Amino acid sequence: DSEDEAPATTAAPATTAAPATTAASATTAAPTTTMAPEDPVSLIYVSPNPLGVNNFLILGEVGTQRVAERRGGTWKTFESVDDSTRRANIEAAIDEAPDVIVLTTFTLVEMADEYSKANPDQKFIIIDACPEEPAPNLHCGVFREHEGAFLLGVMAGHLSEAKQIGSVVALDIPFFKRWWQSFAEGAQSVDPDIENSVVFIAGDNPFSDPARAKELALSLAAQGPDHIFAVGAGSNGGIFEAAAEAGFLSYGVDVNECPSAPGYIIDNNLKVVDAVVEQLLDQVLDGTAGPVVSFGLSEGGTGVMALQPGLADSQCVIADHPDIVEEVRAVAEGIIDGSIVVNDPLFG
Amino acid sequence: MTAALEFRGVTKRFPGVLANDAVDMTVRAGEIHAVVGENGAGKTTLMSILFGLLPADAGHILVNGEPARFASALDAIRAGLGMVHQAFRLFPTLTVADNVVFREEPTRSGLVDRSESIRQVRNVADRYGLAVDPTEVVENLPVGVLQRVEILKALYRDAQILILDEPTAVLTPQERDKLFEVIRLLRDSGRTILFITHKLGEVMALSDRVTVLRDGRSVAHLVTADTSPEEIARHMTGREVDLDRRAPQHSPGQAVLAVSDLGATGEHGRLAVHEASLEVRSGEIVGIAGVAGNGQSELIEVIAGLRAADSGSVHLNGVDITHAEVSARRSSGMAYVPEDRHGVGTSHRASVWANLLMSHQRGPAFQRRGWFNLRAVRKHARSLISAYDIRTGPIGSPVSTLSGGNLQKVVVAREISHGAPLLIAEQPTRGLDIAAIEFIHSRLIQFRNDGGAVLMVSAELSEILALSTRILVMFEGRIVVELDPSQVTEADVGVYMTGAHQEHPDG
Amino acid sequence: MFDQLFDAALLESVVRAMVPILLAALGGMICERAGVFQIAMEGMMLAGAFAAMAGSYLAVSSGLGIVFGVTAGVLISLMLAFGTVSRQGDPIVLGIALNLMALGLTGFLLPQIFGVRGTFRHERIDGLDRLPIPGLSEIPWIGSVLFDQTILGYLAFLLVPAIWLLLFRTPAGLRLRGVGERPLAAESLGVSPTAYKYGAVIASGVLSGLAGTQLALGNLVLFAEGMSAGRGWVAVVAVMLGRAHPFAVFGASLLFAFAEGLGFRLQGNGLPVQITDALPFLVTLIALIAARKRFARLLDLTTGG
Amino acid sequence: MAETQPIQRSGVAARIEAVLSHPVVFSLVFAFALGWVIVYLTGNDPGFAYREMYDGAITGSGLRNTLGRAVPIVGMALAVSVAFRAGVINLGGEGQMVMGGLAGSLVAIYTPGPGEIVIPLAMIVGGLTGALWAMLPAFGQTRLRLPILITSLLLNYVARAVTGYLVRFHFLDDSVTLTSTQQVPQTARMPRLPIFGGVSLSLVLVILAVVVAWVVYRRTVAGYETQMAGFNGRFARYGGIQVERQTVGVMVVAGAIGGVIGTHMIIGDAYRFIDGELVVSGLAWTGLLVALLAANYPPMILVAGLLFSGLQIGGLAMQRNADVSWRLAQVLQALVIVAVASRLAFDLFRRRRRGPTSGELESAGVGEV
Ligand SMILES: Nc1ncnc2c1ncn2[C@@H]1O[C@H](COP(=O)(O)OP(=O)(O)OP(=O)(O)O)[C@@H](O)[C@H]1O
Ligand SMILES: Nc1ncnc2c1ncn2[C@@H]1O[C@H](COP(=O)(O)OP(=O)(O)OP(=O)(O)O)[C@@H](O)[C@H]1O
Ligand SMILES: [Mg+2]
Ligand SMILES: [Mg+2]
Repeated sequence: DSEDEAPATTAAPATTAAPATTAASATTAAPTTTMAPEDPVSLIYVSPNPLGVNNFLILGEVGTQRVAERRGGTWKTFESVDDSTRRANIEAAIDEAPDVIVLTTFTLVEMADEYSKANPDQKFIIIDACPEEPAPNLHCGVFREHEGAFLLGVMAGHLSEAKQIGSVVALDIPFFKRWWQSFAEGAQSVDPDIENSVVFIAGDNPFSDPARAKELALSLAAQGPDHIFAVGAGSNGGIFEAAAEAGFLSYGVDVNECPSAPGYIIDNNLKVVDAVVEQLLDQVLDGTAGPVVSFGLSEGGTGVMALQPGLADSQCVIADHPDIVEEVRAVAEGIIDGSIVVNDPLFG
Repeated sequence: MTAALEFRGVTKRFPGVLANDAVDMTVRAGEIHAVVGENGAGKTTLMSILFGLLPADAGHILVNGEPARFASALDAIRAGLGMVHQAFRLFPTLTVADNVVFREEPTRSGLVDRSESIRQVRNVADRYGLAVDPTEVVENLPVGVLQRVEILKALYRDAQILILDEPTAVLTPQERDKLFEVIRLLRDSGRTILFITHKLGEVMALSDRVTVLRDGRSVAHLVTADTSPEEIARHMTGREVDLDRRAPQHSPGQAVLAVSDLGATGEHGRLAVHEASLEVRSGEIVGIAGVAGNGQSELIEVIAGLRAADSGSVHLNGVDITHAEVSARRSSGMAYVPEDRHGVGTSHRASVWANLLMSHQRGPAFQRRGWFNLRAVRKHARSLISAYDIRTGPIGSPVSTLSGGNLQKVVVAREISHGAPLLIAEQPTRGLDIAAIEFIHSRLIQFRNDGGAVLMVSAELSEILALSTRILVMFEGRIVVELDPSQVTEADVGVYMTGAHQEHPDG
Repeated sequence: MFDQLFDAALLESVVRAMVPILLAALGGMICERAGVFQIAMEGMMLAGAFAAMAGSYLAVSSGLGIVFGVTAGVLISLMLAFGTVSRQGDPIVLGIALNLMALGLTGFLLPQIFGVRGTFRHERIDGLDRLPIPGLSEIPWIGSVLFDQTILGYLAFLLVPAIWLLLFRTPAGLRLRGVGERPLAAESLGVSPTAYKYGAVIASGVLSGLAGTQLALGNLVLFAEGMSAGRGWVAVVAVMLGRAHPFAVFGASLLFAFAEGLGFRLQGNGLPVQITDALPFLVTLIALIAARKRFARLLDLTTGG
Repeated sequence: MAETQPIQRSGVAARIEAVLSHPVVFSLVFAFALGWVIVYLTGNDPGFAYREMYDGAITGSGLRNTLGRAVPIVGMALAVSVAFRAGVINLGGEGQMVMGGLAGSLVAIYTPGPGEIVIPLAMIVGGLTGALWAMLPAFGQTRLRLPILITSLLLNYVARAVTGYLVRFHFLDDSVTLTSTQQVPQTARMPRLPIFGGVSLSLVLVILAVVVAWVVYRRTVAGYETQMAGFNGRFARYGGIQVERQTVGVMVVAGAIGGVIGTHMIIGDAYRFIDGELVVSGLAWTGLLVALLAANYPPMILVAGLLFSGLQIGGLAMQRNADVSWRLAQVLQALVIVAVASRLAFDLFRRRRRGPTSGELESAGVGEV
């Protein structure tokens, strides 16, 4: 599915689609084995922002598209820019009455709640967040991003020589604490004396202002941290450029971003959105979905490259540190079996 | 003698106006040739065509016998023409030297050679007795000097044919005489002078021959020595004109305006008005004379509330209005015809009625609690239009379609119709033609006769002498003397205007 | 805490932030001197950034990127020149509209040409190389701050004295200033205000195009929608604050960039982002108040009074 | 000021020519034609794209969304035009909207009581806050001689920071993942009307505001005085109009409208004040373009506001169904203004220059007074 968009899109989604799917299919073998052609489906994917600002949003489209193609149906993507265009797009989607409307990110959660209750016959999926009492026709897929971030923190805890780490984060919103706070907790689980700092990109377009992100990262690095977590979605490019220039090490999000600055990115906090969307869609279409499905390390919905089979080709720095990979694997198993509890900064 | 310039059938049409209608005119080499005509007769248009600033629709111009069609001012300059425009065309923040050498700069290795420009400008100035310091910044210079800079510009480019568009409008009699000397000197050095004016006295004093334009047509070609002011005026207007009138005087009453020890700052923080004191009583016209830039405008602006007073006081009908808002001044009885009718006195984008309403808009006749009585507003506009014979289209059309004289009538009508005890009239007839001047003068006199007090500022000494009950002369921000118009001549006033009295304390 | 605040890295960041602002502001200044009120730098910069990226991507050459960036800036400047100079349109209205047009057009072309929305990065996009000057760039502090720039960075610095010389010492500069001050006077001496105003606006198109190029190929190697992010407006303020004098405009650009860099630094020291974000704008406002005496021309232009 | 047609032509041709001679009509045609070329050059079918845009704006939920989005666009256009008309270049609509929006929504969230009281109270507080915020640049101009054009723009960034700070550190709803206030309670939400599938009551209010503006402009001393000041400030000052005070006055009104619109955006649309959300839509800028297109003429503000709203909503449909980016709508809007401001006119293409007043953007208001 990646050939047709070859030179146009960034390399990232195309290269990471493969390991991401493998990660997911490893744990969710059951639903994806039903390969027999089913009834043609119609799907509409509504994103709250232009897809290009965020790999996460692209993966949502990839998952939707995959289901439609596999089941021989149609799919559309409606990209929004602001509150009223989000409404307009969701309403237009409802007008078309597809089998399922897929909504992504916390930005749309309240509209998901509102429109699912107003249109009980229309099935919805919301990825990334869930209203308190979802309607029966709304199915949520949420992630435990803090688990992956914690693992990255463990890596930083071992690798940081300055004993100072930091994060460059798109926005000062509670949601992103799951990245930067859990990252710090992971590092401090290795060495409680590690200092942490965080800066926010903010500005006119926090998710796609690489220039600001780069300056912030350089500024942060000049103050001591030698490991910096890039939680800026479309702004991350600037942070990786800064890493290459200033010589600090960084961590990416959502997909394997290592190829965009080989040697300067240690690992990534993966969110296997495409596989999760695919899995949830299949469940909804088959009528087997529950109201909320949470995806974390144990479900393969989040993770780090260090745990992926494709690690060797990932161009991630962590591949050069097999000892730490072992360490991370052990922590991951602890998290999965419950012997290690990672706080959820959002609700913890 | 060959003709230096020949106009043959030059025609120029603007939307709705035939500005030049097959104009013929011949200017001989080495003569001073006057071009006269009323406002809008087409003088400036004709000169603009000659100078390459406007294309002609038809006809052609010969320069020294050769057909010449200039696409730009540059072509004209290269052909030996020089023009001093009605409104000066100088760069205020540049030095005299930079103004003069502009576009013909002496350079050294690609950069402007400043010392060389100063040297060359000084040379030319000395040769024709034009006293100017090339290093001065233009915005600091008085008007008389600016004119010399304009002439220098033409001479620096070695102009053989010099066009002067209303050059004396802003000069004192003494400065005017000095200019005339320069012009004669230039003629004697073999140059041809084309001289545009409204003032018949100047035509008689200076020119060798005259061309009269009326409504865009050249209606008369006269030899100055063989004609009279009356004849020229008759050609200009197409009717008989009485040129010599003095308003009968009237006995003044109570003081309406009292200004004492007023001080004010002008542009660039310069002290513009010093300890000025004056009084205007009902039933009199007080005329203020002075060379432009000696504080008259600032004095009026302070009285009108458009500039802050630094010291002293202004009383109107006994009320202290020194620091009052404009609206408060107006409601205590002040009307004001400003100098700049285009920029201050009217709004060209607004309609005729909106212009006629300004400063009346809060009057009880036109509004109640902020809501207009539109019928009353329109009626007021129509009555002023007919009373002042304002030539205009519908009252909703923008005033940008009015001619200069009609525009001034709008301002005067609006201000007089206040029935305010005090009328300030600044340059009430500048640039207007004889008919319009006559009309406005008669209105001012009638206003005075009805018991109004008028404070008038004018650069036109004849106007000051003709209308004033008393004359005040301003020099360098001070009121230096009060004169009785029946006792003095224009030349006497001019002496005070140049500050010459300071050497003769007895006046 | 403050020992970590000022160091060479901060100054490097300040200079990086300053270069695009300075380039655009120098263009705006030339326009101001020629009597054209120029507030379209934001749009010209954005279009320049997009075109530079596109050119560099298509040709895999940063040199062609520069050419494309400049061309885009010039195309928009031609629209501005036509509207304001030839058609005597309102420069404020045109400036605002052209800024929004550039925002829309780059946002439109990005998905239509490159198939992505938001941000486009690709290894084919050839960035502008840093050109450290041997020897000089090794000097502690100023070496890395001043002598390790892209070609456009050096150009920006050199243009400050060069434009000063051009404006105040050459015949062309004299004529340009004359045109700006009294177009009629210039015209009557055979200097075409139209030509000079076009020249000035096109020059600002070139410079803003370069500013955008520096953003997309110098400071970063990518294009993001709306990536000019208000820098063109900052350039407008810099022209005003510097009263259209090259060295003062340089100072104003530096001030803003410094406040921004300092803001990033203070955020790392724990100040909330909401406060550090407002810092450059607050500093600019304070500088405007401090230098408020003579903005008369702009005030006249914008109040009709 | 109608042009006289020199030659009588056949009825239809003459009629088309007459319509095209109107500068606004011509500019619209010009912009759409250029848009057609752009779409064509990027490999799409312009006819299909435009049809989708048209359908999307007025069919199905599109009509309601067009009407809904027109509320802030028309409102912000009115706010801009109140100031522009008086010669005050207020680019601070965004800041005024955001400040008012936060204040209004906080009232709606935290004031107990019935909607009949809370909603008007929220609007009033929102309006007052916007007005206060607008007074900063106004006094900056009248007291310190700092152009409003610049200060109001810079203050937009400050307003974002201030509201962001307040929400983040004082009014954060920590049950959601965004930097956001609590939700506006059901009772304090702007009611919807049972027409066009449920448009907000605010639409009626905004139309009312436009009508009020029109009447004030035409019938009152204030309307006259503001327009005179906009035409020629020196003339107004000379005529006794207190231009400084008036500058503050129109900024207060503009800011108040902006604040009310900001409040509507929260209590009538988003139901939460989310940091940055009011800004991303660029509604204040769209409103500005509308005011320019309408030359500050209120009925035209309504028409142009609906047109631009329709362009944006329709643009979205075009993007959904024709795969042509909705940004085209933004390009079209800007192109119309560029064309109007450049006085592009039909005559230009017949190589005959018009008089200087024809097609003049600002002059559309002249006939009014
Ligand atoms: N650019 C123009 N567009 C339209 N009409 C014009 C233009 N310039 C001049 N006119 C008109 O052409 C006519 C001639 O104007 P011109 O300025 O040549 O007269 P003038 O004799 O110089 O008058 P004045 O004594 O007032 O200087 C006037 O009716 C004027 O209204
Ligand atoms: N650019 C122009 N376009 C159209 N009409 C013009 C233009 N310039 C001048 N006019 C016309 O010129 C006439 C006024 O000019 P006129 O020369 O009579 O005024 P004036 O009294 O000489 O003014 P001033 O005192 O400023 O010289 C009006 O009819 C006006 O319509
Ligand atoms: Mg004239
Ligand atoms: Mg004339």
